[in-house]
Amino acid sequence: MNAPQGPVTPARENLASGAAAPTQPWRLKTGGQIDRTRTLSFSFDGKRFAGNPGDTLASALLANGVRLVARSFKYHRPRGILSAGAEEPNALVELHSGARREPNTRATQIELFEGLEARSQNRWPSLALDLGAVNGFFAPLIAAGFYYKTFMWPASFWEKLYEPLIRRAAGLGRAPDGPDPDRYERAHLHCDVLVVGGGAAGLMAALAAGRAGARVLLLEEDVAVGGRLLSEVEEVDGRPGAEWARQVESELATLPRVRILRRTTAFALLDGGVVTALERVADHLPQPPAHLPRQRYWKIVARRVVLAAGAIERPVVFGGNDRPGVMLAGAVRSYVNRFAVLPGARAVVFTAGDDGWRSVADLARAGARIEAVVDARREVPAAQAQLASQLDARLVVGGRVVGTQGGRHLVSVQIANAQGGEEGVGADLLAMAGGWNPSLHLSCHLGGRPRWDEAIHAFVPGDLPAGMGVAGAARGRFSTHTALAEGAREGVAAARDCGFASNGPAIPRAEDAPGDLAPLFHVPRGHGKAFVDFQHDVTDKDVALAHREGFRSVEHLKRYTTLGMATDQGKTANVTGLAVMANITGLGIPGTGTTTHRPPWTPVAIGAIAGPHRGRHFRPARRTPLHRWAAANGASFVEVGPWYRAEWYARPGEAGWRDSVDREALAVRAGVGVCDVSTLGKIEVVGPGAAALLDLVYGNMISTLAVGRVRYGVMLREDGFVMDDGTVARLAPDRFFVTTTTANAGKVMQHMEFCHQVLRPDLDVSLLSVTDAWAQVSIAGPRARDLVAAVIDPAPDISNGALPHMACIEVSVAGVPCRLYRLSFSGELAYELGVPGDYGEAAMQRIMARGAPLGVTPYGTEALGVLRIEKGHPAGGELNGQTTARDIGLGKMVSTKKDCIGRRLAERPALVDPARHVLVGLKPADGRSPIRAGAHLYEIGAQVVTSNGQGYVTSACHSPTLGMPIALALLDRGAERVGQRIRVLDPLRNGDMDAEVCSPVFVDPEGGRTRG
Amino acid sequence: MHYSIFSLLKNAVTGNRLWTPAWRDPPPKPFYDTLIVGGGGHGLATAYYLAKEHGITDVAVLEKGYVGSGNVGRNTTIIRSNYLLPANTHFYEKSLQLWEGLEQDINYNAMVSQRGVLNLYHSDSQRDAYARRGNAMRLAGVDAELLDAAAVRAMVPGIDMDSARFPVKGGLLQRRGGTVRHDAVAWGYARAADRRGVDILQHTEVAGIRVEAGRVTGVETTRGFIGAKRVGLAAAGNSGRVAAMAGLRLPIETHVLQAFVSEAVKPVLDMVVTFGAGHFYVSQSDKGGLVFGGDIDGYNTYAQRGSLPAVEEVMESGVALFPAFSRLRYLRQWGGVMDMSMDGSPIIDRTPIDGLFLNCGWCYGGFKATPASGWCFAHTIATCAPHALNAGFRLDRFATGAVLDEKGAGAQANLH
Amino acid sequence: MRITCPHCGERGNDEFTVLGAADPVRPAPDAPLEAWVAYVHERENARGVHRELWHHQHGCRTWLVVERDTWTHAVIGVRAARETPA
Amino acid sequence: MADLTMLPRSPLAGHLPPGRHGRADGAPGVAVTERGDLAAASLALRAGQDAALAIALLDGFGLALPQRAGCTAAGALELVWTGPGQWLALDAGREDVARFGFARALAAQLGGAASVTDLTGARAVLRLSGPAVREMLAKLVPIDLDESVFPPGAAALTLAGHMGVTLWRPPTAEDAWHIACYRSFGESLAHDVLEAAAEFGCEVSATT
Ligand SMILES: Cc1cc2nc3c(=O)[nH]c(=O)nc-3n(C[C@H](O)[C@H](O)[C@H](O)COP(=O)(O)OP(=O)(O)OC[C@H]3O[C@@H](n4cnc5c(N)ncnc54)[C@H](O)[C@@H]3O)c2cc1C
Ligand SMILES: NC(=O)c1ccc[n+]([C@@H]2O[C@H](COP(=O)([O-])OP(=O)(O)OC[C@H]3O[C@@H](n4cnc5c(N)ncnc54)[C@H](O)[C@@H]3O)[C@@H](O)[C@H]2O)c1
Ligand SMILES: Cc1cc2nc3c(=O)[nH]c(=O)nc-3n(C[C@H](O)[C@H](O)[C@H](O)COP(=O)(O)O)c2cc1C
Ligand SMILES: [Zn+2]
Repeated sequence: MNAPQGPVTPARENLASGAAAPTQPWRLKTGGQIDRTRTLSFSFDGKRFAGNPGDTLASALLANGVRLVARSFKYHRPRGILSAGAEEPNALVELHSGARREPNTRATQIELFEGLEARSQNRWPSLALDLGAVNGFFAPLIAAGFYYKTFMWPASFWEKLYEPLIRRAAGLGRAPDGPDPDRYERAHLHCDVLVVGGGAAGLMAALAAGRAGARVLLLEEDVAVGGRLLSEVEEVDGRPGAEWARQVESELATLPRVRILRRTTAFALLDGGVVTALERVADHLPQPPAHLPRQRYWKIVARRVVLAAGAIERPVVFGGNDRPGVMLAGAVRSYVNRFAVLPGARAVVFTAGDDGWRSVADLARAGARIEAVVDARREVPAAQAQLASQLDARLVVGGRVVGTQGGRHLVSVQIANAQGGEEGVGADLLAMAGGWNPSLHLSCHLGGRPRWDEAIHAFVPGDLPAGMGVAGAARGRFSTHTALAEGAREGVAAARDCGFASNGPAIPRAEDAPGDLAPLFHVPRGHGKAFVDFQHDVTDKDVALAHREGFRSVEHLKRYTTLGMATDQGKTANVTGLAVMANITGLGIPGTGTTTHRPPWTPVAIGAIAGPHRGRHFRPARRTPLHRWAAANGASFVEVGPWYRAEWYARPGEAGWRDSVDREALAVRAGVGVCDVSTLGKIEVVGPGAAALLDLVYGNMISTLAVGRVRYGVMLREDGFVMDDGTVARLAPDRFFVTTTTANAGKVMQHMEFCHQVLRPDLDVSLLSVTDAWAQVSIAGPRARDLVAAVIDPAPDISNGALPHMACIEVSVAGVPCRLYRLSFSGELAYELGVPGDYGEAAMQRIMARGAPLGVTPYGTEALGVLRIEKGHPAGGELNGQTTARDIGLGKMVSTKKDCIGRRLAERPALVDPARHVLVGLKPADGRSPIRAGAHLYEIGAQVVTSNGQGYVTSACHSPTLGMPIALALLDRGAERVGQRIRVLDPLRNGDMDAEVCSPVFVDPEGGRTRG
Repeated sequence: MHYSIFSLLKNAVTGNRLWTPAWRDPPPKPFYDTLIVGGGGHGLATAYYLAKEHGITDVAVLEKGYVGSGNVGRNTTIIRSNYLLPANTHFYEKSLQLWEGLEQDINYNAMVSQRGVLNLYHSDSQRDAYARRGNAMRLAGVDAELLDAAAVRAMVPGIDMDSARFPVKGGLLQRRGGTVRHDAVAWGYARAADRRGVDILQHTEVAGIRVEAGRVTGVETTRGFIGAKRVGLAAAGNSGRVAAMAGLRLPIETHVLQAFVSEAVKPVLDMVVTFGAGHFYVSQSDKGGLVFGGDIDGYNTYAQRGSLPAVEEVMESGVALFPAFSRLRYLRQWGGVMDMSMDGSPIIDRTPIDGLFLNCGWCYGGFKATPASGWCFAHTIATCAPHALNAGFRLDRFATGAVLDEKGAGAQANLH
Repeated sequence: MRITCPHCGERGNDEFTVLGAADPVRPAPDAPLEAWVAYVHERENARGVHRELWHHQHGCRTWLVVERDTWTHAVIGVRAARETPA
Repeated sequence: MADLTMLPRSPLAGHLPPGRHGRADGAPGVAVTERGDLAAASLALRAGQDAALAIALLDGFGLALPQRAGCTAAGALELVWTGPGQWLALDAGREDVARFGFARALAAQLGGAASVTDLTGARAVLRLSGPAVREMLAKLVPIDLDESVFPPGAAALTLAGHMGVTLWRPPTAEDAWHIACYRSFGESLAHDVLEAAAEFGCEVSATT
């Protein structure tokens, strides 16, 4: 028989074929845990098939005789289905399409749903005929690490030619087309005992801990609990294992403090007993319903963890071991017993011990013809020999499989007997049982190292992370009885550690076969390529080559050959790979060691961890109490840190933003404008120690400030550079109200708390952020006082005498208690009115109404910026963390009379170097060319090299007041250079112009308007 | 064996049997002219350039693990020279130039791929800061371009330009920046140094530094004492501990940076992109995996693993920037421990102890520096004086105040 | 990583920000500049037990002295910085 | 010229559309209401005044002082621990501008025992209830919400996503959970609450 393109057709009468359903020719008539009452239709590579609820895509494909499902990464070898679980290296498909496309998805874990669409990957033009397969012929040329040795000539060809070719060839599936349309959630769980894995061991652990009264969480990756019991013909407590599992599950459901999450994979263990897990909430549905997320990312805090994650069967490395039709023996049992699918009609079983014989029995019972059993051991138990002869299957004791034949599917197996004599046996299924590797991954995520166990020829968990226990197959205990017993033991222990004592449940009766096993990893000198890592196409030859070239440590082996670096992280490859290496070096496996297990256990969608924090909701937004008002009044908003701020208020007929900004700025200079400055950080510093704390925090002396007065303050970092600036108002002897820049609000609050709690805990003072308590409105311009007078309730005298520049008082507006500060960043007569948040909008309406006669104009952050640049006030561009107080013209504010943060390191030579840059103003020499922030300054005529740089432009704008572009800059020895000309270079934007150096204060240098 | 298309073909027909170890595994000699502590990129490159540029071949590189077990083998492979401060700009540009000729120089394909590095900005102030930096680069003869939003949209498909919380306003692009195959750098330098006579001693941990009369005389190792005239420390991540063996206290904290790689997919991204409104940067490896990372975790640690907040920040930022990456799965995460210096810039200098030299403080940006760091450190060791290119990387700059604080974050290691 | 705040109980480290080593003591204002340079810059950077300052920023806003192993990540002790060690 | 009175606007007014959200069928799992009309003030303990403060609060308002993370209530008054030596005092019994009398009254009564700062309108406050409220909150906050750990009378300062929040359960029998954040974050918190509640179906009722 020669494998045809389409579904293979079976021959045997006890299959469902010929019967009612024309499809699913390989579906067994009876048995399994699928729902035969309903069929689901799905498509693979555009072809329609039918399956049943309870199927995975893999079992459904097998039921339809589809065995060629993928092409390999490098050689494009035909590949089928190797396993029935998370370890699958071959059967990776593209699921869904368009923006929902999911590349590299394991067919063995995809629950079948109605209308499922899957496609094979990494082949051209088709899966059956893949031209990439020619790579196979060049294999010797493209062995491990070949690319490090070539593609170097000529140098320029790498990016232009070689790399693009390699990149196109590499990669498996295709990324989705567009933004992910689905929702994702994050959630938190706390428990006493977390049980990872719902097999025999996990169920008993949960039962024991749950009955003891502990808060228990059981995570099961699969759709159903039961683990291997779902796949084995085995009884527990005299019932079929699967039934027992269901019964335990229903008891657990009755325990109020026990919770079971199915379809949920624990993928990482983190410091502090945190386990992260992924729940596939809606992946088994065609599409998530609107109110449900596609997936949920759980963060679990557990006091104790019981790892009962089971074990993964390992393949044997022999020639042609990757051919479709070659399958893990345990997976064969899963398909036969759980999914009621016959993976082949004529089977050869290649086993290293007793375990493979389960497959012999189960296959035979299902009606497959056992052509041969190849048992690597020197002798086999009589019972097994007898079974072989009953089935009249050829029994090859001490034999090996040395090769396989078949195009896109297995047709015969090459067997060598103990003496080395070879014969070919026709077969469409080869089940291999090389032993099991405990799934100990989570026990290693915090740096734990596994220990080699000679008895089972596998790694078992070594020293465990604090609070973790391991049970069952995950610990290398492979009989169901020990799994049950250890599960109960670990459950009891974990609960006890959390204060819930109990003797634990009785251990149900179950199989307790010792499970004899010969060490069999590699069959050298076979026919054809012998794969170690199926997904990365790493062969035994590659391992030998790595050894030859000195890449002998496991870590070098891994990196040089990429063994174990694929999406399966070498679940079926790592141990065999290092066994092959250990053979060559003669160091033995323990001496060779293993690579590091890292999260995640199975790949996790990036978006699942991002959860709901995406798109517009990537970060929460802060809006001021005046936001709605601004929006209603034509404001356009800009993101400033977490805030949305009004940039400008466009008016009909304005050509562009510049028009709006110029108008707003001029309105302030000529009449009166109002600006929402609620985003400024506001901190109330209260208590007898308040003044002393502020003296430490600010460069200037605060304790001398009189009640009812405001002072402009500058804050240094301990390293002597400027941290922030702002105002300090003294509301009462023991109460200060300080403001910070919007950008540094959080940092300053934290810094002040540090200064108090860490440096001066002796001070009796409290700090409170009141940023959100106040809608803060700046009212600026020659008519500001008139407007304020019109807005506030009568009584307080706000004349220049009563309320001079840098003074503050309490006022009320329509009976609402407010605060009025007289301060100015615009250089005009200006006030800031603080209104309680709830009344901000109403107050603004009142201001606009009362201000109408005065032509009050709302202005945004852009105009605010223009006004402060015209006035030479340092802001973001100047407070860049690299400037000293002197650099930005605030040198005099740093008192030398007292200690303050940063005072001493500000004295370091480089910070007091007279040659340092200082803040200056710049005007274009031609009076019109715009100067751009980020441009650099050079002496006119000086050679343009870095060492000749004289400084840079920090802020720039068009000054409507001066009618020309202006800028602030940091210029070396700037103070001495006022009046000189300087070259302004902006190569990024082809800018090269001359500018005149001037005072940074462009408007009203004497400050008369502010004080008027 | 020299690598060439011919040696490949020759081996192809002889079953790849003729290949020899990439570097020897010699027993330690009792004495070397120069010892380099640390078999990472910088240590190996230093040894290579000592031999090549200064004819000093009696050199051993002491590596506590396997070659490449440190950050050179766990970094996200980005190279660039887009620095602001002159001392940095010129040094990293030298490095980029060395990268450009590296493969022919060491006869090893490190897959230097100048696919471009794009730093996105999301606000006018960020744009101005990038403009200042980009101009500094251009004025130093380094390539840089300032892109607006439209140019970014055209250049990198998939970026969320329209519904983002922090819309992209443009980016600073360095086309000559890109990526280099991390392991190949370690292996290539190791092989090249070995071929010039350097002994590479793996699994040889330095446990002490012997100093007599103010002069270094050798190091205690897990394989016994090894004498030397000169010792260069290049123990990134462990610099503090190694320097402490000589009684030095450094302006350095050791921190972890995590990295991630996704399942391999067909090409979706052909340059390095960094997000400016969160901590995320990404490139696609030749194998097809998205290699990405973000910010350091922020606490001192020597464990090569991180914690959740940094992981979540990276994933959130990644999806915010590339909404279509949401369904791609990451298959592995890891961490590396690095020297975070107090101003975010490195130190390549002599120490108060004669014959003892220091190369440290590379933070999360030292991979790109590997060639120039080795080149300058070799010069500093051979001539006992810093080269003009590393003249700014002095140990005493914190006392003088001549710090190299690119970000203006101040003297707090975890802010750089 | 989980830190037990003496006021709020055990929380994930996303609620905290770390400043750095807690041992360096701020010198007297008139101490020699070298002492100040060392205080601000030089670190023991221990591998093993390390005392460091954490701020419960998204909780009770207490500055904490956390004693933590920088090799195993085990948290050995936590106290409020404002309280002098017992 | 606009009339003299100014009407207050609560932080979430307009951002929590009343009605059913999320899953449409079955009884709503979560009920959400803004607590808009609250007077709020912060209390900060003055050094060594612990006892004096406790007594003054009891005498003046019948309020017990929560010593550690927790909350107390007396009639329309609530007192929530917001950090060592800091509390958030709430009064649901006052309206409009009368609310500003609350901080004054506290200051007057507490004298030198605590610093009082008016926070009226500075926080967005939600009242959450319903059979699924705990499940829903588990999507927002990382703390253990189990009845044994977080019973009525409990309070916590923590993170909801990227927002700092104060969560407390008034020490009354009814199953009500109160969550507060900075006023400016209110809109985002409201959005996140509705998202988290979608799975269970969510009934929003008008501001109290
Ligand atoms: C996750 C991550 C991503 C990064 N991404 C980038 C990037 O994209 N671009 C970039 O430019 N940089 C990046 N970096 C930074 C970069 O990797 C490092 O700065 C650089 O590799 C450090 O130089 P190195 O290669 O010599 O370090 P390493 O490779 O760490 O070398 C130091 C070596 O010293 C050895 N050693 C330590 N102590 C001893 C001892 N006592 N005795 C003997 N040997 C010792 C170590 O085992 C180690 O092998 C990243 C770092 C990390 C962790
Ligand atoms: N005969 C043999 O050689 C042999 C070998 C191995 C196993 N077994 C059988 O396997 C069973 C062992 O019982 P067990 O409970 O120890 O293992 P199990 O394999 O029966 O159960 C492990 C369960 O953990 C789940 N799981 C694995 N990783 C997970 C993760 N990260 N998150 C969530 N769930 C995860 C799996 O889906 C599985 O259901 C017994 O029935 C035994 O007979 C037999
Ligand atoms: C650029 C880069 C790409 C990587 N790609 C992969 C990958 O595709 N698959 C994989 O398993 N690991 C990959 N890794 C991670 C390594 O497996 C390993 O985790 C890392 O080198 C750190 O070593 P450690 O985990 O043994 O400590 C990559 C690492 C780097 C630096
Ligand atoms: Zn706290």
